Amino acid sequence: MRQILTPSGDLSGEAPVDLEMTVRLYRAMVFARAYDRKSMSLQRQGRLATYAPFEGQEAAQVGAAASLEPDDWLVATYRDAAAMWMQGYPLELLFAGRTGHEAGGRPPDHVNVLPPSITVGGHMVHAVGLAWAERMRGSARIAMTMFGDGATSEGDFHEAMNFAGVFGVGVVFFCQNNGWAISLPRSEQTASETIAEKAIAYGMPGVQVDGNDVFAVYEAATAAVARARNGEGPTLIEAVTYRVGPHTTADDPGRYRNSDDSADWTKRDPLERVRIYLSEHDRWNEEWQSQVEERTVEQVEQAIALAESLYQPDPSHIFDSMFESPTEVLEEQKAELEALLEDDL
Amino acid sequence: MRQILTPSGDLSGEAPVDLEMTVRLYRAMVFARAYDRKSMSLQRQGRLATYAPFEGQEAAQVGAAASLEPDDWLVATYRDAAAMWMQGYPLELLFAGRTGHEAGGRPPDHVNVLPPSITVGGHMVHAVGLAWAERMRGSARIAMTMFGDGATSEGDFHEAMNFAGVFGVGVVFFCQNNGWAISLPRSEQTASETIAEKAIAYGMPGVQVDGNDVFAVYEAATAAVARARNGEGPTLIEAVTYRVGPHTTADDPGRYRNSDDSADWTKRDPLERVRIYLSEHDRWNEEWQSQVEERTVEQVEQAIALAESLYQPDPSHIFDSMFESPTEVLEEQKAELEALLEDDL
Amino acid sequence: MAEITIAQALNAGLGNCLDEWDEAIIMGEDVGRTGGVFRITDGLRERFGADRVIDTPVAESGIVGVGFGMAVAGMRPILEMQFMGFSYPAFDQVINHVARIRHRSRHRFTAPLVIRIPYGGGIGAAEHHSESAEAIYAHTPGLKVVVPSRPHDAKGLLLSAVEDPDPVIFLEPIRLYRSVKEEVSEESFRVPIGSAAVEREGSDVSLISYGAMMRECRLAAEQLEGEGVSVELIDLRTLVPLDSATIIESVEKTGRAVVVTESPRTAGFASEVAALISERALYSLQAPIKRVTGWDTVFPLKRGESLYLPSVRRVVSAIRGTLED
Amino acid sequence: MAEITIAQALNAGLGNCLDEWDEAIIMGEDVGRTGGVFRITDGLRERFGADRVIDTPVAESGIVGVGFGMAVAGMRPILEMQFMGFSYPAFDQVINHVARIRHRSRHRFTAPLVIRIPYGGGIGAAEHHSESAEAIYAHTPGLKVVVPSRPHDAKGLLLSAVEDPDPVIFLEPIRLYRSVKEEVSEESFRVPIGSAAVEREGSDVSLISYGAMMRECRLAAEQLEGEGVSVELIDLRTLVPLDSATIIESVEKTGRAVVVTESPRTAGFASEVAALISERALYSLQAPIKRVTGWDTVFPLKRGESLYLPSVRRVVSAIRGTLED
Ligand SMILES: Cc1ncc(C[n+]2csc(CCOP(=O)(O)OP(=O)(O)O)c2C)c(N)n1
Ligand SMILES: Cc1ncc(C[n+]2csc(CCOP(=O)(O)OP(=O)(O)O)c2C)c(N)n1
Ligand SMILES: [Mg+2]
Ligand SMILES: [Mg+2]
Repeated sequence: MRQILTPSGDLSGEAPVDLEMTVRLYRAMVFARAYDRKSMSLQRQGRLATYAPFEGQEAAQVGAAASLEPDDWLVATYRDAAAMWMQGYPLELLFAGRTGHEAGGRPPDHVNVLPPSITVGGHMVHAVGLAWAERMRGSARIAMTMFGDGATSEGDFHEAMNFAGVFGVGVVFFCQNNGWAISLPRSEQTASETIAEKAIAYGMPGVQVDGNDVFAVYEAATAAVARARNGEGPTLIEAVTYRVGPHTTADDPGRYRNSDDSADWTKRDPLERVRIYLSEHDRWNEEWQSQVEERTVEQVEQAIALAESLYQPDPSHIFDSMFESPTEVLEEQKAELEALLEDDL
Repeated sequence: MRQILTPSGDLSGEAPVDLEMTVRLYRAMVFARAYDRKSMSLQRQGRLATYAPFEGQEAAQVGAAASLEPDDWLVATYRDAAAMWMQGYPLELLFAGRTGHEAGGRPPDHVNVLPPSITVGGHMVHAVGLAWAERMRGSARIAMTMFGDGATSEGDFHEAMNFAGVFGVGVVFFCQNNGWAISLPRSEQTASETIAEKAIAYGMPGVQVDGNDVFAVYEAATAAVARARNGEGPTLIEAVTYRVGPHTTADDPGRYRNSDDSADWTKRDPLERVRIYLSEHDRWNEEWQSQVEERTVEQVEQAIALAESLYQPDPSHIFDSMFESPTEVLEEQKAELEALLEDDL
Repeated sequence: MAEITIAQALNAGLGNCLDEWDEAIIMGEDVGRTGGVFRITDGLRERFGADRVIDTPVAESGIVGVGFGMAVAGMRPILEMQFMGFSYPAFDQVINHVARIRHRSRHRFTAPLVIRIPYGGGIGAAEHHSESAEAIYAHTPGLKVVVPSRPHDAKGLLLSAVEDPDPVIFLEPIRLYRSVKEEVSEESFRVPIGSAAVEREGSDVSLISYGAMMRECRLAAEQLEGEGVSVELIDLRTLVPLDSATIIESVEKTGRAVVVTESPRTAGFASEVAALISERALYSLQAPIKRVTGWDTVFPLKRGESLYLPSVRRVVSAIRGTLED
Repeated sequence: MAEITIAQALNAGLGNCLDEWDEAIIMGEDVGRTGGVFRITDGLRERFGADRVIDTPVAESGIVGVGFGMAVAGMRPILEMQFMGFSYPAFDQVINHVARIRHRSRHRFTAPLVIRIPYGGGIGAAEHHSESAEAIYAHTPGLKVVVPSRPHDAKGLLLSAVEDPDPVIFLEPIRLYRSVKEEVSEESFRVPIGSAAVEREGSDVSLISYGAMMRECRLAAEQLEGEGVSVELIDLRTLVPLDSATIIESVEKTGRAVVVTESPRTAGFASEVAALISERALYSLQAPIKRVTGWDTVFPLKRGESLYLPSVRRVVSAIRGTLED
């Protein structure tokens, strides 16, 4: 398992980025954690529906997303808010769905990020089609898809990997192995030693990296993105990390794991090691960090307020996006609903 | 790729069976080929619906099936008639479906062979459930599933292999890599070097053998069956062979491959090498072989006549096997049909 | 007898099943350690062991296909799909194999398994978590489809489903899991598959529904009673095999029918019921058959749910409509 | 203009599509080298190259899921499922993604793809090769479902489907591929999606069908004409969006309706048509609506087909029935 920055903040290999960039990556991770924690408290206040926290996975998401060009495709999941945000998905839209309405599914026109996948597995195949189409159209865009360890059990993982391998499509398969598929530990999901080695079955390279080491993640992701862009085909990256929190706010990990596990993992915290590294290079201080955190909390509060305001309770909200132009049946049903609502007044 | 008996009939390793058994295996292969060729001519005469020939794959099917106990489960495909016959599936029932009716789906009660799978991929998962259930019930029975190279592209192959690996189920995954999925060559089905190496992705052993060498196939299958029976888990076997004929009688290989390929493969004929080996050991002679062939043709003719006679054109044939006891709706529909048929008279 | 919810009745019923049949096992995602996302299998792994309450990888086709193989070998697997929207990857196994092996093998091989599927909206869930695709299962020959709407039926139908020699799709109304309570015996008992319940006798209109929508129908019937409208309320309980006699008898008596489902309208199960009535009771009809259903759209998220799900108001005004017609 | 078959019309239409839209590609199992098992894509790989006529691995979910991704990125994939019975592994992709991405992304992302599916029985094929599961697609919000029954419509609807900004399930009646001939222009032309065709005007009964069953309906109508019965024959051509106006108008005129499909009856599309009529034209009905359909069973093999498929006789006697009612 490739590691560059040890949990204690020492380099065991060559840093893939300069201090400037390291600060940027760290800043993004600080943002991600503050965003995640704030979201948890908003959910407790009842302002968000179920939320899937990613604490502990900040380095994986930030390191991977940082390797993309602004217009590359990102096809990720309900747990990948940090990566989606880095690729340009506005905060308020990330919140919209969780405040209970659909407006969040439409990113700005220049942002090539699909709405987060709620079904496990199906979205990886989409990334293959996206990247393939870009190649057909002579564009240099590639696609990255993010998924969990559990998603590799689905048949669609197999079909996505196999198509990408056969047609040499420029896709980066980025797996965040956080140790759990809800209550199922990695060891009971598959009998393969690593997830990375599954790449052999598809004739593509597979690499396993310390998912809590943003340097290792960034290095592997950048190499895979380069391969994809150069037409050298797909890569599977397994970022070994840990889901420190519950599966979602509706989940109670106490039912299936003892708190020590998570405790161990906090020792391998993805932020702390970079903080040490930066402070040793005099690029970190307390108040800068708290500023970033406070700023994030403000942004999140603005974003969720905006998200809540985006919703217009209106039949058109339901009917008007089924087809480019609504069918007669949909018009009839919409009228039926509108009539009912008027009676209500 | 493991090979024991070379195409020229020489041993490059130790024969896994004595001459007695070799004669039996050869006899079965001669039967299989005669059966297959006779079926092709019956189809041309219009007595069989589409037929999927397996010429060239006799050693794979015979060698694999020979490794099973009489009551082990076999879950195979439309192309595996030889293996199913060896595991006890009566000839006339193998023909029934191809003469256009359903009676062929019910093997004798002591025969644990599922009707041939027509869908590609779905049946492998069934073998996992069968073997697992036997273990749960304390039986020593194991399950073997046969499938083609093309079937490994389906998501269900992945899910079957993964379940078997995780739960250590006693299944033998026997892949006949005959080079083609209808018109798609093996090289365009998957980018992995071999199919055997896909086993790594599921933490199970994978072996590649010369599928035209009945010794190599038998050796590998026997070892895998033993592992399964001893509770040591599943094995993937890739038997490299070749589909000498068309995909089915409805297919025209001329559209996608040149005849040289098949020509090459006839040089590696699975029967010829055993014939040479046996005659060198004075265990083969011309008239014995023609006797077996003639006997087979007679059996096949009896079988198909029987198969044709099995069919009673009768509404009950359609309605009475949907549930243990037909529902009211089915009774009504059956009555509706019977009324119509009476009008006909 | 204690008053319990549908969730508790199902949990108790599953316990009875595992007690009663050694061949019965439970298999699905998170059904073991956590007792399932809805806790329906809560405590069963502790009680019956990890060999009979099996946590599987995230692979629906595998769960159904492996369960199918187990059933063919003589087990009685009780499979759980975490939500109906996640049962689609298993359709091929259900349609091409589970529903057909008896026919394919002329009764030699059978698949006496149960697929439990939480379905329907109303809990403000994420996309794919509120589906009501029962019509797809009902349209598939070889399957039985059961949908309880109350604790007693939930337990009794579950036991019948597991005992049934053929595959049963067992749909559980998420919205009612914990909202309906009634007394349910701790004993093992059966509610027969294939019989509808006339929950409330009436003379003016037949109100026909099942599952989660029974709640709206019950409230609508009560409200209308106050207005002097006598509603005959029928809980189908089983979609396949359908108890058509009960439906036709009722419509012949009332001359009017309103069918309520939460699934999309086009080619939904309400259409089947309407077609049946128009075929068998046309001459008794005094007004058009009304379908009160979800719209032909994607099921909306939390804040749009009330616009999508048939409400008591919609049911009431549909009934008023047929009476005016 | 030459008289050509449906198979030839589709082949020509696919050629027009690849000529007309650079974004159009064809993808599926054996569509390239062999031109598909029914030769519908014959010669297109030679003409347009292997980059635009793509042979894929045997993986239906992958074909649809990858095609979906291509469509989202601006292509117009024309995907082929080899037989309808093999389209089931792709249901999850179709229902959860293809049908929903426009809604999910509020029009930002769309899936303008076509899934061509040969369907129906009558050719004595093996199991899974004779399915007629159109109701499942019709019940899925977000899909358009098209079913031609003659060469001209086959080509014109195909071009409309590929041009359509939304996903279209394009069902091809296997049994009619080579049995119906008519003159079809070599030019690129459209037949609009969503409009039924009154193939034959009549006054006694409305005979409503689509796809392969149009053959039986045409013969039945002719035969009955000889007996002095005037049949109005409607070819729906599109199931979603359904041309309800044409259906209702006709039934209001004739007062009688017979709906013919080859799919199983329960919750099939014939039920949707019957429900629609009973809702909108009840007072015009002089007799119960009759559904002539396949049975609620597995589709039989060759020698049982004639017992399963609605025959001209069945259609005729159903019509006679409604006239006697
Ligand atoms: C097709 C499908 N099946 C089941 C689910 C329910 N489910 C949601 S998340 C999850 C576990 C996924 O685990 P993993 O892929 O490791 O991602 P993680 O949640 O750990 O980030 C499951 C089973 C789903 N969303 N989709
Ligand atoms: C799910 C499914 N998809 C497609 C088909 C059509 N089909 C029948 S055989 C075949 C090729 C299978 O190739 P392989 O697995 O190598 O087996 P072989 O025919 O070579 O023995 C295909 C695509 C099918 N039967 N089932
Ligand atoms: Mg995980
Ligand atoms: Mg093959």
